[in-house]
Amino acid sequence: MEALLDFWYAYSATLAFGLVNSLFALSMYSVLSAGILSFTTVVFAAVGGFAAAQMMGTFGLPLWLAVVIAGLLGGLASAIIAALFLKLETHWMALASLALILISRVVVLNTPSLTGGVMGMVVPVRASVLELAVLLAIVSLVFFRLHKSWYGLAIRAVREDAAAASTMGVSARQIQMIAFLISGVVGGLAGAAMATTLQYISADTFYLGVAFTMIASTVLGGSFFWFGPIVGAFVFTALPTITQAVLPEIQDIAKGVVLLVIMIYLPRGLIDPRARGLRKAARQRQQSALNGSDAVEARPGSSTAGHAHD
Amino acid sequence: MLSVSDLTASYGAIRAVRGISFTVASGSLSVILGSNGAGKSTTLRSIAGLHRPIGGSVMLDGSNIARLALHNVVRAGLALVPEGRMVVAPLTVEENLLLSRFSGRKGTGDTLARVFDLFPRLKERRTQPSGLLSGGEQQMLAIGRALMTEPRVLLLDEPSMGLAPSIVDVVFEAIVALNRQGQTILVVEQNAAIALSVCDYGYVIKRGEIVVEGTPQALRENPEVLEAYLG
Amino acid sequence: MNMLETSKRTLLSAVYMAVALGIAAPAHADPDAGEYRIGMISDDSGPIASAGQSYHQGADIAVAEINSKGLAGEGVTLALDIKDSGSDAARAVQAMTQFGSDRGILATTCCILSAIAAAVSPIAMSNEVPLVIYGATRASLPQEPYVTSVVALPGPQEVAMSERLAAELKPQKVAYFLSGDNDIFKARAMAMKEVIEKSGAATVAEISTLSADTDFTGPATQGIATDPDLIVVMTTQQPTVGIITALRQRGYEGTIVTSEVLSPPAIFKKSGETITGIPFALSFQPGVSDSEAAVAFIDAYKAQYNALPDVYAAQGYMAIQFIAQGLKTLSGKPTRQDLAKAMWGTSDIAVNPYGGQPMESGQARTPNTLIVNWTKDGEVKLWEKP
Amino acid sequence: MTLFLEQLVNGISLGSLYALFGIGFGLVFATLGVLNVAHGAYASWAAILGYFSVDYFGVPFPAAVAIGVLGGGLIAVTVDQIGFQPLRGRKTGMLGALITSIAFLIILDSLAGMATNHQSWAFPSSSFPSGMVDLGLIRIPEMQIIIIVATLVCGGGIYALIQKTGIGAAMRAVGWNAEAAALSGVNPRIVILLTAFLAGATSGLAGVLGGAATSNISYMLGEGLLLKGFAAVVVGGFDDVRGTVIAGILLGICEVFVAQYLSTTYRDGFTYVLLLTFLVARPRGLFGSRDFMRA
Repeated sequence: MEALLDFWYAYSATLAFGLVNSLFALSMYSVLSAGILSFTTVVFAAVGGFAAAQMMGTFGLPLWLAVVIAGLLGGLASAIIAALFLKLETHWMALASLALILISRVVVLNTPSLTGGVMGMVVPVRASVLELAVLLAIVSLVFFRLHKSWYGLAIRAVREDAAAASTMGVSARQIQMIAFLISGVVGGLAGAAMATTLQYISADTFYLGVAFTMIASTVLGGSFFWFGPIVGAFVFTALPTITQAVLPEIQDIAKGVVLLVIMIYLPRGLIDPRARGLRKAARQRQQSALNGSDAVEARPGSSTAGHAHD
Repeated sequence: MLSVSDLTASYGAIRAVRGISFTVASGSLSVILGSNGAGKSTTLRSIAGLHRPIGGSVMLDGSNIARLALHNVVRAGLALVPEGRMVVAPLTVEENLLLSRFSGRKGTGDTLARVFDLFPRLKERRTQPSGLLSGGEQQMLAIGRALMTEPRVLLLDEPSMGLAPSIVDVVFEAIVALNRQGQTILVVEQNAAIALSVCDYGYVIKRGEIVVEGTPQALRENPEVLEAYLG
Repeated sequence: MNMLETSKRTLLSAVYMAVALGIAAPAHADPDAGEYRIGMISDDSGPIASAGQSYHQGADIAVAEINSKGLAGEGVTLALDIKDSGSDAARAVQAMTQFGSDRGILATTCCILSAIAAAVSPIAMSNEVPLVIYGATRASLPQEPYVTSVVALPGPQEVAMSERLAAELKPQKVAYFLSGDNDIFKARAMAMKEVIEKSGAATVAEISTLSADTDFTGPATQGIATDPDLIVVMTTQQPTVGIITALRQRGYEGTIVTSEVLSPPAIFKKSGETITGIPFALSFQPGVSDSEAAVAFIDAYKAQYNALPDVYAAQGYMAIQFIAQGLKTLSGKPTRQDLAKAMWGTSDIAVNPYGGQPMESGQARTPNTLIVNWTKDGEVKLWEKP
Repeated sequence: MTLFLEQLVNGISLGSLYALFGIGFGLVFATLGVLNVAHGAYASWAAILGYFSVDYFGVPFPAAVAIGVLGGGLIAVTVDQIGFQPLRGRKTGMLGALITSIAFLIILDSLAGMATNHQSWAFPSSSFPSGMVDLGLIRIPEMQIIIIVATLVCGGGIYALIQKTGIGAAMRAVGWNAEAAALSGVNPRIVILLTAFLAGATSGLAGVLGGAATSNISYMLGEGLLLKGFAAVVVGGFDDVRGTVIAGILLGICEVFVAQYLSTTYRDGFTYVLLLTFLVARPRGLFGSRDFMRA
């Protein structure tokens, strides 16, 4: 029992970071599932993180209130950024979001009254693993409900083919705006969660490293279902801890190799709702082929199964 | 010259071509007819290396070119004018044509002159980015590009598609002219009337299989063909 | 024989007395024999790994010495449990949490970067595990009773050096290279500026650079253009070396003065000719420090790594010695709380290569100043006016 | 005046490194459609290989540069074949290759960190041209001249290669649509390998020359180049080498003067705001064409 408790304590930090990274990944997933590659989550998180730190540090607000405010401010930031970014073509949006991260770092460094500048900020409150888990559970519940809602259907349509979706009466722009807002709120929450887990934040906390981690987590876990990013975030967080225990020199390399292998052999990630559907469909086709029924003609140029998007 | 036997191809789990066999004689102009989705384009793409067949052989002058990569098929002497033309939009007309230097087949100044003779419009627009050409001009460029590789067999996929009738005539006149110069040609076409008016031999494909074949005369008189494609 | 040497002597004797007293007092108090684990969060990789590796190696030397000489008590051995943070705050926090909750870990030591030290300190406090900061130079990091720091806070050394330079060189025009994104180095430069200006020298340029910069041709050109007869370079390690190189390559021949970041042998190996003769101030330096403890440490380090220890290695060494000293005062099965109390109450680290290391409220106060420079042959000697 | 001119040359030289690095980065983005964040690692590795060949084998500086350039090119080809080739034809868009390039960034940087023991090294000043050239009014370090000339030669050469030669036409064709190019008998795989090599080699050249000029050879060398080179490519226009060169040099000049006359702390902010402005307001850059994006 004591050994179990020790184990829990030893890895509770990893668990906490897994929960925090899950929030980051879900924020990233929110826009990615609308067909947008954007790293602005990092900026939303910076807004939420520093805001939460100020709320608790300077104004002495309780944890949950600070977290809620962080989420709202993240959402506000996303509304502004989305208005600017949504008119950009996809490639440029991805690049612009990276540029925005670079800029926000400079801003953080040069506004010491808000962010502590180069010194960073110590956050006086620590969120427990349980509190983080509750936060993630609430956010997950929202994603779970969204997946089954009209919005979930619409967002899948937009991701597959924005033009086709618009003929169905779904405004791609509107859906992507909503996706950005969700991403902003979750990103703000993620920033607050990061601040209260690290208990110290600085310009480097919300920089390219976290951008790479969250996109890697999202794609690793699977970007076609909300549960994927959570799985990916936990795998990606736990991996260095595990490899450090086994072979400390290669912990980073192992991370890179896993990412590479997943991308090449499992490009849709670990959690892929369609993989199950496909296997089922394949069995049915085999069945019908045995029955000698006519195959449906396919036009050349239509995507093969491996290409199609959800 | 070109001999296809038992060619099978599929898209995903769907079998689009089911064991097709036929030959294209040297110097001939053959057509494959068929309705939308009959598998004729898949057949052509499988022969040309744009789509990988799952079975059968494609013999070009005695060597099997099935399963070669697209550029190697071109190097073996088989050039495709694909559906949708696929000209390289950012390149100028001339650059598109001269890309054939990488085919290992001559594509000399003579061939270029021949292409410009055949399609004077291309000569006029040689320095223009080909993305700015009209659909008909792009079709000419696509044919010119294929000719630049000095193919033993020229394959055309739906050359009439999406073109104004007057342009279709220009394109088919060029096809006939090329054939008269001794070029072996295989055309896949939905427009049976115009196809049968120019070819020496025809095949009709339905559900991935050849159902009728014969001279244009015989095909025109075939009641099934008459009803399905010429009616 | 200058003032400095004299004060060093005085200090040394004071330290020996303290050690003697320490041994004379409760002689029976040794902890139970056995192995005690100390968690070390290292910076073996990452942007400041060159310093990080020195701290780590110094700590290893201390463990070997403590174990062979029984410095932590009869039959008491220490073992280091290393987690590399790569100077990443998140990784350091994870490591600290793991150490804090691993009841086999009796004490921990961490951190070169002040920011990371600030991030892990609350975890040490809440987990009630002693944390000795070995590298971070921000003041006010120690927290009673768990967080202590053996870092010689910068300031006094530079002030002493500035006074001497101003007196001996009588510079007229002085240019300063500062760290735009490191407040500690900035403050150090400002302290020097105050002293130098007091001597009547004019400040002709204050040029700010960033820690991640690599191209210093612009700043160097700007600095040389003001025609200074003394240039103060007070930035983090990479920029310091880069600025000095750029200044020398552009033909600046006046005096440059900098900080202890120049002391690691690896820096001399990298850019030996360029940094020769440039004075810097510190508290420990092989070839200059000659106390018994310093010599023992230097010899052991040389035997182990075939290289001379730098001031960072000395601090890593001292962090472990500090823990061992605290441990030795306990008896029976020591708890983290007891150890923390013992360490917080320590007024002097007995085994130290500095020639004296008083502690005040968990913070090292290093009174000793050596003004040294690299010679052409790769040795560090006391600096003399050229 | 002397100060101004010297700072101008400093800026041009610094910007030349951004440009040289950006050429390959932009080439890979425009032709292969890959946003390759591992591009900086090629520069780091080239500098490290160059340094090792001087330190261990005592080769002369030009040979060290050649080794670095070759090494950068070969690493780029390896990364392309392992990381990007399997994704081609899968229509994963920009995302898939971005992820594998992140993977390679992690792997290559870690290996480079191990190889250099996580420390910064420098070519011994006797091993490379570290003197100054007196031009009368001003004196310029030899390395700056080498860097500027190398950038102009490489930029001009690659521009000519892409725009004026058959190989260049093949590269543009494969970049637009590999199948369309193959219809002319072009082997897309070879063209891709060539493009990747060229990109890695120019990145490597920037790495070795920059590493020598700044006396800083470390596994982190490429990171700074990557961010600034990225900015140069965007500002200049992705599909135009001339734009990259001009924009890179302009950025370098801006950085030096912003640092001197305003503040170092605003220097990077200035560059990145310029970058974002271009992305939002004029994504085709200063000189890029908007007519044809990658198919």
